Amino acid sequence: MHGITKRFPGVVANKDIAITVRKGTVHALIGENGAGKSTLMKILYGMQKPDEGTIAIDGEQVSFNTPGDAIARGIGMVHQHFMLADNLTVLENVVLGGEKLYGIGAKARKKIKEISDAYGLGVRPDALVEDLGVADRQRVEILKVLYRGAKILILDEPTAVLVPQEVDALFDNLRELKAEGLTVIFISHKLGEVLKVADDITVIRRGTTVGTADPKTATTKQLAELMVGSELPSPETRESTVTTTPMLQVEDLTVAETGVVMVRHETSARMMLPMDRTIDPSAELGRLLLDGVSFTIHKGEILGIAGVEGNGQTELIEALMGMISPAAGVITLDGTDITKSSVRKRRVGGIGYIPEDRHRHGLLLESPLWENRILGHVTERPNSKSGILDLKAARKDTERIVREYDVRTPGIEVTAASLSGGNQQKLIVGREMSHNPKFLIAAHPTRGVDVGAQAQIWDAIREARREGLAVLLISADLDELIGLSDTLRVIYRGRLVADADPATITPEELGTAMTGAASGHLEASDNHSAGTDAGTESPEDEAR
Amino acid sequence: MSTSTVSATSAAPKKPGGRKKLTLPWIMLIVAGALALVSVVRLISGANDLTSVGQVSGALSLAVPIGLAGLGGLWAERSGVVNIGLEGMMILGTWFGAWAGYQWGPWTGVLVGIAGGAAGGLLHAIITVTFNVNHIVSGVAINILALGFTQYLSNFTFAEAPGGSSKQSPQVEPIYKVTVPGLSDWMADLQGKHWFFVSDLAGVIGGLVTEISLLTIVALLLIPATWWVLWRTSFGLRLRSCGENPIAAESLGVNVYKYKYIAVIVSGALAGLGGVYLSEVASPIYQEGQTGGRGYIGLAAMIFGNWMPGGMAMGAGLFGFIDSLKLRGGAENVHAMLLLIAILLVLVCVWQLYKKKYIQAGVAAVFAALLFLWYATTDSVPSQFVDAAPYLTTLLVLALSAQRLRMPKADGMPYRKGQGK
Amino acid sequence: MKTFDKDRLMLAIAGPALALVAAFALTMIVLGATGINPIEPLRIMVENAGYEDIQVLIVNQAGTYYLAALAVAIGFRMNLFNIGVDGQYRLAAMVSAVVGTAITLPGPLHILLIVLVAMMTGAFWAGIAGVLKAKRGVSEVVSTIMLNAIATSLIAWLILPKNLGVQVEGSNDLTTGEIAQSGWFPALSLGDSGEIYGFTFVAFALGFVYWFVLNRTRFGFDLRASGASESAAAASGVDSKKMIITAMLISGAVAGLSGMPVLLGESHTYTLVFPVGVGFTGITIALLGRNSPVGIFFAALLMAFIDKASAGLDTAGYAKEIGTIMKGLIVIAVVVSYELVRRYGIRRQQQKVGEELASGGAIKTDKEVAA
Amino acid sequence: GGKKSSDASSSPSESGQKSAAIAYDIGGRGDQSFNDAAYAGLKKAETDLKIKTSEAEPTDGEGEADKVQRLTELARKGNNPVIGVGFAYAPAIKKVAPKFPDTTFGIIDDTSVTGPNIANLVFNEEQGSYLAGVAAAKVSKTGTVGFIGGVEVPLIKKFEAGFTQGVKDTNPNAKVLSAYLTQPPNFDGFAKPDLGKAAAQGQLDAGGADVVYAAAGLAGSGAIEAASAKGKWAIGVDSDQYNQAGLAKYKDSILTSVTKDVEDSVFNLIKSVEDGKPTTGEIRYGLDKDGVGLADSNPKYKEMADVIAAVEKAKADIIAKKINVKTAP
Ligand SMILES: Nc1ncnc2c1ncn2[C@@H]1O[C@H](COP(=O)(O)OP(=O)(O)OP(=O)(O)O)[C@@H](O)[C@H]1O
Ligand SMILES: Nc1ncnc2c1ncn2[C@@H]1O[C@H](COP(=O)(O)OP(=O)(O)OP(=O)(O)O)[C@@H](O)[C@H]1O
Ligand SMILES: [Mg+2]
Ligand SMILES: [Mg+2]
Repeated sequence: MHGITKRFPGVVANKDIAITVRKGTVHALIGENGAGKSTLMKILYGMQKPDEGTIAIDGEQVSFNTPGDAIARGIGMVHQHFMLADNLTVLENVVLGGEKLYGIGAKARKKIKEISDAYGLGVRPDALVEDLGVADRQRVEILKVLYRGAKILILDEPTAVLVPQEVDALFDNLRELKAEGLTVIFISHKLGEVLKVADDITVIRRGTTVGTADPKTATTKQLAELMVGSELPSPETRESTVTTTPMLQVEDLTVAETGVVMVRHETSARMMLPMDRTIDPSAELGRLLLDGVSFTIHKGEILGIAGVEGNGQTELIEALMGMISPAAGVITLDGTDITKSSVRKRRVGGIGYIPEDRHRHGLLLESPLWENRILGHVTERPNSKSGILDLKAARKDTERIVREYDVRTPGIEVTAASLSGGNQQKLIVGREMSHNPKFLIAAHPTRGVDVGAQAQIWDAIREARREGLAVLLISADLDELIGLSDTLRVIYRGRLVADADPATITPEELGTAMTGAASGHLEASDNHSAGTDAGTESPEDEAR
Repeated sequence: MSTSTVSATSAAPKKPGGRKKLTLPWIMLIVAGALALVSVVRLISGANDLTSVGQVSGALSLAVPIGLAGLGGLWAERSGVVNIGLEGMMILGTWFGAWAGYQWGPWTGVLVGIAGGAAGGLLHAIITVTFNVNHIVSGVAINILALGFTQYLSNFTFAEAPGGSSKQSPQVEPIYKVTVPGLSDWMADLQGKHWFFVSDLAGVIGGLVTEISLLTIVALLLIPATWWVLWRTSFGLRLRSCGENPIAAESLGVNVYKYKYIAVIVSGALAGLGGVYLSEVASPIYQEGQTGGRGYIGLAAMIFGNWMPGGMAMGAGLFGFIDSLKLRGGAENVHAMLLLIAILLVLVCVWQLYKKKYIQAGVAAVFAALLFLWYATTDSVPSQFVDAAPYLTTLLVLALSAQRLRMPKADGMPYRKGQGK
Repeated sequence: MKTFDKDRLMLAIAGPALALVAAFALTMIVLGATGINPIEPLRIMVENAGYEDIQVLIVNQAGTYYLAALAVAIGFRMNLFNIGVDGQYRLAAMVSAVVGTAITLPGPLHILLIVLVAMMTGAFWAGIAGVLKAKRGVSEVVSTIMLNAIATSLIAWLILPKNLGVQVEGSNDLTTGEIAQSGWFPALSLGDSGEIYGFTFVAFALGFVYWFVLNRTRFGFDLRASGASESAAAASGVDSKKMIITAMLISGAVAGLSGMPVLLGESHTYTLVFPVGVGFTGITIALLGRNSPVGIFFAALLMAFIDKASAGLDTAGYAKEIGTIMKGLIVIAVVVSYELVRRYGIRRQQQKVGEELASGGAIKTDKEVAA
Repeated sequence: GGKKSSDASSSPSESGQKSAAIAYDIGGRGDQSFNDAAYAGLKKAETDLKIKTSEAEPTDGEGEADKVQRLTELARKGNNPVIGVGFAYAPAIKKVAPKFPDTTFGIIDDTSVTGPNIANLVFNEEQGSYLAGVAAAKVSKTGTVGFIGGVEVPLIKKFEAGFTQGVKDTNPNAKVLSAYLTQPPNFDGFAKPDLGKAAAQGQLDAGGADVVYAAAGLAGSGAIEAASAKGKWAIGVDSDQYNQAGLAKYKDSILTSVTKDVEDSVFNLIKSVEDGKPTTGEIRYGLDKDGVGLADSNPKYKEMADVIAAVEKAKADIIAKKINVKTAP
């Protein structure tokens, strides 16, 4: 690709980019958020047309108008965000657009099985994508590309949602593909990974190529400097502020799958009947999304929950927020039982919430920033007084947040959608912190946020913790998790199966536990399952 | 808290929870059960018209226009475009069908009527797909426009034609009707015996083989055809993917605009065919206001049927059946329906009891008792309530049945090429 | 910031204005294509609207439309499509007329009673759809379509002389009897040109209430949040089921009011020829006015203008359907232009955000070094 | 008051020529029924009396105020008489008539509004329908006949009442099935022929009727079609439907039609005003004045001597007030 330039209204996403990828290699592309990596790849994939520049494949000049053209030239792309239709089966998602290859029936199913077996993807063709976990979805995405017999694979941040073991498995696959002569372009923010798998590295900054690196000699530090011109900030936090006053106590929290209710939960039997009428009641057994989860978070404590996505984190958050009602269990906040309280009551009662999916749960995308500042705190000052909104005060406070949290925006009247992800996140953090929460749920607080903003968000959390905030931290970024938490727990299939000391644990060990391979208390460099007391636990246990 | 063991059964990996595919034998069994229930009611109440040949064919001809509109809605919404303009497209169908029909014969009328509806669909596609305007606004506008446009045109066309007026077209030649010889009579005979179940089945079959218009057959075939095209061909897969996740479809080289356009135009064409059916088969003339909200009912039937052709057909069929019952000797037939609903409520009550939901069971029981009482103490239903029967039944069925509606995920969402993240 | 808003205002006005011109031009093309003088009908319409008696009709009709559109808009504001306004207001008008005839109270109290009954009836009828949606997941689109038809039957039954209705000797109409004078809403008389129903002013005042409740109260914020993003609203503490029911109840109550201008100001009774279809026009107007009280006001006036000004076209020898065609074209032209303006606005806004980011870039780097 | 819509255009009276006007009911001109009959009367006046005419149509969903404005405008422009077609105009005429004492206002199908310058043109539909009942009972072999009403309003119930009485008086054992297609204010029942067809089929095959009488406007054509397909009898309404071009295909099955002479009533009123002796008050068109009646264009009907005899006898009895026909079932 040569001299690629792409302008968006107000942004030059790519500016005269040049990149050469050798055949049969894994080529890594790195750069901070918004550097233009995805845009460049979308151009290569025909999803966007470059304003200037040329692309040559095998020395032959090409011009793609649609992804179809690119696919025809043997290019396949796994996108940063999943490109799957939830309500279609895996088979349908895979064959879509490539129906000419093997049809849409038995032949296609056979082919999918074949590829799946060859790379150990373990994909079930007739499952609905909706029912798949993230890792499975990732595999479907890869399968989509392989199915089309792509010769050039683009993987845009494929590892963001995977645990280390899954990453390793993916890398094995990549090496295998490489051995077969395929070319892979790989985008990641995780520099360690990049060094592990790449043959060549290109660094992009603000839309231009700023350099290349040799993975054999480069260090992550050098790469980071190339990327952002600064050191990698670290989430390390060592001075403990943990007190002995419990802020949040969760006992035996159990959540059943939506649409099903528990019949005899007191007997811990998992016999459940569907709420809706179906033909055969006994044929349908629901399952537990959270199973007897108990923990305590004290004032000034950050409890980190590690786990592969889809193991009950979402349900835990939603149950704590009151968005779903648990089948069993008691939640106590600062001495008050809030198990039956509404979401609003809980928020007023002092729960802050940084949601895992900011677009779905944190923002009104089409509303101005100041309305987003009111969201979730409409009953509280300065947003309203006795049922009437105080727009002036809300606006003024929004300006304060924008200032204090360094939200990059031309003003508070623009819609939330027009902010970049990082800035949206800063706004949410600022909002939640403005109401002096007693307890904060922070789900992936820095996901997809670039290094600068990351540090700010960490600082904000640490600051509040010092003042006695209790935090439940859920993150896929294990460094963040280990660095910030005072206590660590591992969630697996709806249960808290292990705990660990963040002072000694390594990401690799934690990753192992997340796959369910280990349980109990995790000792550093000794991850055999040490069966702990399953009965009542002491506060000591909680405070590690 | 940590547990030392992770029981293997603790949670199965993500499995399709709650949803169950209805297999063919199940569907057959449900249909047979429903028919048996109707049969029982017929025997008790003596309302023999409940499943007569005439009732079934009447139901069919009332259901077909609704079903065609619903099918039109299904095509559009499966591609992600909400089509509330079905009513307008139907109006275009009635008008153009009759206009061409009376001059050049019914089949030309069918084609021109379809084209008229398709033109409405095209307009909808331009507004919603190309200009990305809110789909409901566009649909409402098309309904207004189609009404005004056809009324306006009638002044220049039908008003001057012999036998026509500014509100009405001249007569259109009828479309050929077929009766399966032998079978039709045999079924009518069997039906006339008023036996349990057998006669009811004979009535249903008889209704399908007696005096059935070729256009009705076409309409009936369009339902499985739609299912086949949308669920069994790559064209259909692509079309549906546009309604589920157009950006994903785009990323695999699907030209989303093209499929949306095709779907919405087909949608208009189907609604247009529904219109032609009204102005050529249901009655041989165009008449202002003839569609009378059937486009909306079609939409409702589609939602009722969970955006699936079979379910939609059931919705339209239910509506046509009750509508026909009410028109053919309303007071008596609808009175018998009271009994049917009461029995259904008793079944609901038993089911809720089984599920230990005592409140729901109680409510169902009370309503069932009230209906029995009403049934027993009267021998007809006021004509006003008879009129409401199809609507009430639909509402009741929806309220009682499980709502596992699932509309296409990107239905009604704006889409622009190259905007995906 | 100030200029930003001014630009937005300019855009907001330019869009519909251009669209109206386009719609009129399109209408002229249709007329020309059918061999009709394309200017004359439009001229007659504009001329008609110049007369005071027609203006009175327009304003009164606009009041009715305004209420119906507000009712629809409340639903739209939280993504509920209340197609049932038509049934709700007819049932409300009928029931409140019956109560208003049966009970006579002194002046304002009588009116208040009638209005309250109308609101409650409308709310009840819409509430059925709300409860069905919240509790049973029944799509409100389907249930309100069904409820419209059921309302028709229910009214037809209730108005029978053996039930609540009255058939005046010699008349072929059925009525609910006449409400006593104390229940008539005072009107603004313009002498010979007719009178503007007093309730019309109430209607427009309600627009202000609508604006205030939606934009200045917690409840309104919750409602709008639910409409903008159900998931975000739920996470922010809105009980979505309760909100659905509440919104439907309020929408129905306002819908119930749409019959009041005519009932309290003109007919003083509900009859078989009570205006129908107002609810459907309300949908068009709400969409055209983009659910904003001011937008709806102008949209209601526009629709009322086309209705009343085109009514006389047939007397002048032109088809009055021209008005209907014009309505359809206006809706299309206006919404298309909204969209084009919106896209332009977004592009501009992004440009601004982009500039901001570009200028802030330098500082950003410094900070990162510091961190 | 400022400028009124009617002030502007030159009024016909100024130009010295006489003029009459009608304001239509919903449906307007072209409905091949009621409104068209009124129009025919107006046209007849235009040619026979050499006067100018005006017409105005209502808009869908309009209210009383619009009707008041319409009548006012027609009156102010100097039209005389101004005729409101349909009972819906009653409240409006009540308001407008006193303001124009020199103009005669006609209203069809209503006697509830009265005044010195109001002419109430009403019809004894029940009498015509009674005769239809007699004929139906006479030709029916099964002893079951059907009645189909378009919309269940009092006016159509008059048709039902007369028909039922006629049937029962002729054959006390006969059964009358009756059905209405829609309920007001849903007037689709006059516009959806397929509903008329379905209802007629129900009465013919399930109910065992062999004669159907449809008072359902255009939807009646569906009933006639159904009867024709089954080889049974249909009875038309309003005008002589045997001679209607649109129904030529089924004419053999149209036994007779109950006519309602709106055309003449309109013409007569215009003529009376023209002659300087405007009629006012209730002008009732019954069997006596041939304002309603039974058509006999179908040759097969004419051959049925006994039927005709029975009908003639009933007619004479009604005129002689020996039979009193009810107006509500
Ligand atoms: N469709 C679009 N319209 C407007 N601007 C866009 C669009 N897509 C991307 N951009 C802009 O282009 C720039 C580059 O975006 P891109 O997605 O390529 O970044 P990236 O390097 O992939 O970042 P990340 O690491 O967060 O994925 C961003 O600043 C973004 O503002
Ligand atoms: N579809 C789109 N239409 C318009 N603008 C877009 C679109 N996609 C992205 N943008 C613009 O791109 C910018 C940020 O895009 P994006 O969300 O990819 O940024 P990011 O920093 O990569 O965020 P994240 O970290 O969440 O990936 C925003 O300014 C937004 O205006
Ligand atoms: Mg990004
Ligand atoms: Mg990216």
